[in-house]
Amino acid sequence: MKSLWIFPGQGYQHANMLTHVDSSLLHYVENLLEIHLNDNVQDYLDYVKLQVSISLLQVDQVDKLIAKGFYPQLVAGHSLGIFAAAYACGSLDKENLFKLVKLRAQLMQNAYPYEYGMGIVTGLTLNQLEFLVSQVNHSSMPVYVSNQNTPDQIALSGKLTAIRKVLVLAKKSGASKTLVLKVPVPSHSPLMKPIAHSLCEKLDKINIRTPNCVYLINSSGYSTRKPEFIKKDLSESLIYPVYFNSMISIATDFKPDTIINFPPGSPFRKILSQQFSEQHQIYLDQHIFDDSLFLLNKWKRGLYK
Amino acid sequence: MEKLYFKFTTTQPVTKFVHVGVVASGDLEIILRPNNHSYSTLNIITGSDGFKSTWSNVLSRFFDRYPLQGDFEINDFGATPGVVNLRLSQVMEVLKNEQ
Amino acid sequence: MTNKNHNWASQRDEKNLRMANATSIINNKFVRTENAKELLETLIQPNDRVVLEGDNQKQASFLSETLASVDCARIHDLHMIMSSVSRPEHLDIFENGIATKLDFSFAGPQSNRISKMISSGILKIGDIHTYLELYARLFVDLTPNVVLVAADKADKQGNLYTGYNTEETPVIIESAAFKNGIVIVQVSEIVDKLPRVDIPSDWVDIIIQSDKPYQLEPLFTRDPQNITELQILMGMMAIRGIYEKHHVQSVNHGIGFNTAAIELLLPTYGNQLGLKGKIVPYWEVNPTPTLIPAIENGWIKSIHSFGGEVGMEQYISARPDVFFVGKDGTMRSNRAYGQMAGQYALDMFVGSTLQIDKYGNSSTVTNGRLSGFGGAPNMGSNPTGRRHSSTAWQSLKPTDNPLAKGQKLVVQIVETYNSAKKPVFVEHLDAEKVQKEANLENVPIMIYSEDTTHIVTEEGIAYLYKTNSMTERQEAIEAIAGVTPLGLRSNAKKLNQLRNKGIVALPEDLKVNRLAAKRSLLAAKNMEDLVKWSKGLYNPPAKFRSWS
Amino acid sequence: MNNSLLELNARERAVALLDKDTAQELIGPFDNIISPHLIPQNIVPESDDGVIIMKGQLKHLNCVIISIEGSFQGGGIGEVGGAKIVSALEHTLLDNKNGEKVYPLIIFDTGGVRLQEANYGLLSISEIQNMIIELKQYVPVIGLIPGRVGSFGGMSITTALMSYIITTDKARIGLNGPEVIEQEAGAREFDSSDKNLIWNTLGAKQRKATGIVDEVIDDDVDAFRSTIAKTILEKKDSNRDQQVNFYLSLIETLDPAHMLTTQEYTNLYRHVSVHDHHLNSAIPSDYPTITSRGRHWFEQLTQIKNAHSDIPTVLHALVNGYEYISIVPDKNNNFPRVRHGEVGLKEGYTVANVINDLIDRDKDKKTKTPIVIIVDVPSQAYGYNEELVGIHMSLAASVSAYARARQAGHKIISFIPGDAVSGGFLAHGLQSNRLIALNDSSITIQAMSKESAARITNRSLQELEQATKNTPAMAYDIKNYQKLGSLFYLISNVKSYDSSDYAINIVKNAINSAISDLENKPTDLSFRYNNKIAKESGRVATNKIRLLMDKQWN
Repeated sequence: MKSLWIFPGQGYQHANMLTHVDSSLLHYVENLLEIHLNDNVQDYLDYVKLQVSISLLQVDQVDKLIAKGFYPQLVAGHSLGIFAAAYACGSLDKENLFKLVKLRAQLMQNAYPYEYGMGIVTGLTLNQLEFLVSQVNHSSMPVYVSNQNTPDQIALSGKLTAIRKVLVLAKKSGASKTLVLKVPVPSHSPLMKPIAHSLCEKLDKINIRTPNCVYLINSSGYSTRKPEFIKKDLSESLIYPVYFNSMISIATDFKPDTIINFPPGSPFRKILSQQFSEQHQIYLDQHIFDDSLFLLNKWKRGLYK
Repeated sequence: MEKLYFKFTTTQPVTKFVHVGVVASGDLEIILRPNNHSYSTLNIITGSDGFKSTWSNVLSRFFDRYPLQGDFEINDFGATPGVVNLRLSQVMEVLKNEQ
Repeated sequence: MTNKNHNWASQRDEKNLRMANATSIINNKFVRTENAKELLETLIQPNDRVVLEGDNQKQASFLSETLASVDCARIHDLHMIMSSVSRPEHLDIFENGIATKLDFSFAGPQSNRISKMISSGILKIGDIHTYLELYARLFVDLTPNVVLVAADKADKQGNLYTGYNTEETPVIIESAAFKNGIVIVQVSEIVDKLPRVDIPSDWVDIIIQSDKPYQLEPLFTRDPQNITELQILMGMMAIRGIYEKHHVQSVNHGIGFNTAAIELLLPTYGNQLGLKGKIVPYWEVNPTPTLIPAIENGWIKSIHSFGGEVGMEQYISARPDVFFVGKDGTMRSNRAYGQMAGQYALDMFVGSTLQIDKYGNSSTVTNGRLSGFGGAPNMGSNPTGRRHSSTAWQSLKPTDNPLAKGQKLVVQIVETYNSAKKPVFVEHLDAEKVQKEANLENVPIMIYSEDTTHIVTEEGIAYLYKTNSMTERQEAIEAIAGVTPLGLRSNAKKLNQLRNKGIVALPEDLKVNRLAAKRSLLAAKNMEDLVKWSKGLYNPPAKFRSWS
Repeated sequence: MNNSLLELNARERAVALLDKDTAQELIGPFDNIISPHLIPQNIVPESDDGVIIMKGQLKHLNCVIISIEGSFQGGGIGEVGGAKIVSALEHTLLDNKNGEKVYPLIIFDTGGVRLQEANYGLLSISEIQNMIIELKQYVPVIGLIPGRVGSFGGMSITTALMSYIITTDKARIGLNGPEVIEQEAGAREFDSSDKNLIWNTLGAKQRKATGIVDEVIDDDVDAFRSTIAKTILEKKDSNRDQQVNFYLSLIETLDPAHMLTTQEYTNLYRHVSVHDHHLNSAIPSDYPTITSRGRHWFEQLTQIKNAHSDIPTVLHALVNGYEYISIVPDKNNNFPRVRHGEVGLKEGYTVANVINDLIDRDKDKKTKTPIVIIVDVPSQAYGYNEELVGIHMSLAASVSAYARARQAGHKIISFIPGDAVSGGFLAHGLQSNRLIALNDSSITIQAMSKESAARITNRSLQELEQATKNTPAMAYDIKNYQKLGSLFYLISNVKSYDSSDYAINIVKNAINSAISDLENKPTDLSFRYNNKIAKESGRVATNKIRLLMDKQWN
């Protein structure tokens, strides 16, 4: 079995998502970070609790799969998901992972209290959108092209007024859908440089090990087996767009036969089903763990194609 | 989903009702009814948003070549311009066959 | 005044020295599976030119995985020569610092990653070739030090059986065996007696049994279930407006649903038109299952193939009148001869592409993906060295020049928009951008405008060979380019002028009824129909199952 | 292989089967009738709503072909398409009653209820089923399943009601799609990614081997035409909905804990020793069991304390002249998939058995015993063995029994104090001629669980809830359901678990008044679209289509 493990970021969290998380892991994290996780909607309005909970959920699933003898051949995280990805490939240990995630969340929470955020444009090409952004972007009106999840679905990051201007232009240029995301931070743009800087300082003190498998890099869309690139991605990915589209294209060249989608949610279902129509795919969020194991074991045995 | 409306000046009144196609994935249906105007109307419901100018181009090119006059209703479930053109041309062929 | 002591056999000595260093693990040509890595580390030297067999179907996967795992302190700066870059480890060889330079033909399955590796400088491209071109250079300026290839079986003497998928193994081995190169072969099985000898033991230096059979993909199988009405319409137009019109006798079909549709229309629409026995009895093509109905219906006299196709083995064995089959009953393929035939012996090439520019140049390189060429440019070009004549060839001869000769038909069939609703006809090919990004000397164009004689779209056929200026050629393309930016330059008046000159034909001009373009017209609508046509001899891979 | 029926679209299929130039479409694309429910949900409609009605001759026999378009919204049945089928069948019935032979054919290519109009879909399907059962007394009602979508969901139950089913080997038949079973019961129960498993279990060849379809033929128009003509002329009828004793005998020998291979099941099927079944009335017991809204009201209305039955999930009793019947949970049931009160293999056949016995007992009586169905069914059972054996046939047996009882003159009231979902509701509730419900927010009434609906329509649970909240066509609550006009009465001041004398009296009065309302009324299901709410708002499209069909039929 040659599997690609995909770790989404925030956006699909839901109350009670930690119900089946191993309780000793939960307590470990709560003690380590000195926070209490309630796993409810209220909690998830708080950046720190939200991001820590998502990472906790992903780490729990990674641990459980590895305990059953499943290892990734490729890992791909999206934004926050890169921390669990780095953990899954053996580059980042648990303690540092949670400390980093907490720090990242704190920094993000305090960076831009208002006026900033993200938007999404569907139906324009990158070139078209870059042109529109260049017409609006200005030191007082910062806006940047951000995450690229599919060839025709691209995010914007920056000041909300500037984003709205681009969205209007986009609609005029034939975009099929435009919307402002409910995210209060201009993630994955140069506006995040100060945060990246702090993360970088912290990561410099951490030993990032050589991964056991291929790591797909958020901030370049390329693949690597070198720890220095992973370290750079963990510290700097917030400054760059997530080139998820490219990560997935590169992943196809590695010819995985099984795609394991980690919780929460299934944000990339459409693009993944197009890209990997012939591979086995599983969304851990949709099955109880024993069912997931049943399927993975069946696919491993290769009982059918 | 998006609703579109177009009007084209046309010169060849049709006398028959015509229906072609299915609202299947990547396909569409066209319903053509005769009218007494000197133009054609098109009421389109399309599942793919943001393609108004493409529709306009497809229709202009079609009516430029085959100026059929009537009221068109189109229900589109994501057809490519090629498929749209095929179905429009099939309407033309149905009319031709019946002549 | 040659130096009396000049060593004219230095390459042979070098080879013997290397082989001598490995004697401890070689037992009369045979090396144990677990010693593969040590073997490569001993026989290959830094800066060697290494040919790794990886065509688009058969892969020397055991040897490529082994090569990617060698110690880069011992082996580095290799110059790899590969007709097809298909597997992840093909690029790992570069990423791991074992090789630096690459000459290749096709990289479709690795096109995303190879582009990134070129732009980040991990990999340097020598050149991108057509298959035949690359094979040719193996005998001129790219003679290899080591070749790594795959065969099905070896006997105890070291003779090889390559069976259905002989592909390019002979041509690669020959380039090394007679020029002091080392020939290393992975085999799936070692037997007492081979079904037949495809490559003599003499040409082979090392044989290693692989840990598992070489990888093989059903690359040319197209499920008829997925053929659309648009493809059927274009197929009908092509049959009437090209196959019939030019009396085409010999043909190569590219891979894809457009040509699969034509294959499945021959026994139905072709029969309706009374064309059986009159067109396309001769084929140079892989044994694609969609040809079965045409074969069974008596359309096809002969098929020679570049390689095999998973599931077709029994069927081919049972049809030796049509296919090239050895005395042992299994097919013999040969990529080099196939390409040669494709270039020189065919009336027509029919293929598809991803982009066509305003002049009629076409390319499959898009979106920063460097996929290379494969064999299409050989088959999709006019061989100026051709001298023999045929009706189709002559039918393209210009009438105004007494010394003029005929021309090969090179046909592109495309829909004006792809399924993602992006235009196929474009002002500039993406390939132009890729040329800059990858620092290539030439724009990676698959088929040049000057070679393209016909373009078929859902709107009609452009007979480009009839145009007498580039302006007219562009107008012809625009007339059938739908509502793409190019197509919008045309109008009804221009279209009719071109129709009157016979440069453009619409379905009605060809007497093709668009309403008849139905899936019902296909001789087989699904895989099960193909199995039935084959009288149960075709055995499709499990992933195609859609019946009970 | 050149005259495929499968490759044609629904309209072409109908035309192809009929003799040349005899086909005449009713309520076609030019009649300007599309579903009123799709555009508000941002879904592109089709001018025929995916159902084609075509009259004509097949080998000179007068036929009406009802052809479902599988590629439009998965062949799902909505209000308009449903009403087209029902009204066409009604006219066919009328013609046959008047001595004019018209043979109905249905071409199934459907996933069942159209989720965007789930509540209409469920009502329509029950109305279609009612017509088929009545029609079968006059002519064979033939079903064709060429394949691609196949026949699933509520429409699989409909296929089981047909006189005769003809398919190609590309057809699949099942109540619950594999994705839904996986969602509801887990991947170990049914792995929806396993193509071979799906074809081996639900594919036509296995279905033929185990009596679920009658003939598997080549995908060829002429083969279909001759097979159909033969079926009509020989008046073939498999009586698939009346094999209660056979299947109850079979199910008794089946180990529910063991997942049968297709071969094991085929062997089991071939070696059933059939014996008669009768279920005694429930009796009081000293052993309290888990309660449910269905059990609660059964016990309140019959006054049987801790009602016990030989089949623990089916309670029935004749009390004060009314036959009460309820399906209840049984937490230790050996069929794990019915432990929450779902309608499983045994439940459907047992209900059918009880009702068939009642029909038999009353057959010579002038006044037939009224039947009160107490509805609390969270769904049908989602299980692998269930699909292999053909749970849709069990549900069809129950549908058939209720419909035949009603058509024979039994007044049937459904009282809904609990959930009324999906196939469970079709089998146990929707064949009644009056529906009464409690106005209790705990009641879920729909065609599919929210989780499954979300997965099938590729939406998150929140998105689904948002979309369904204010759309009666697919709402999950009884208040919105009332807006369709299908309820006779919504009891407003009694809650699901009330047990006061006051509450019981209100319910009893409601039942009584529903029964007296049925005096000298049609024994069909017309009340649902003929009442005031239905005419004014709930079933406007239905009534429009009925009128149009009246105009166009002759």
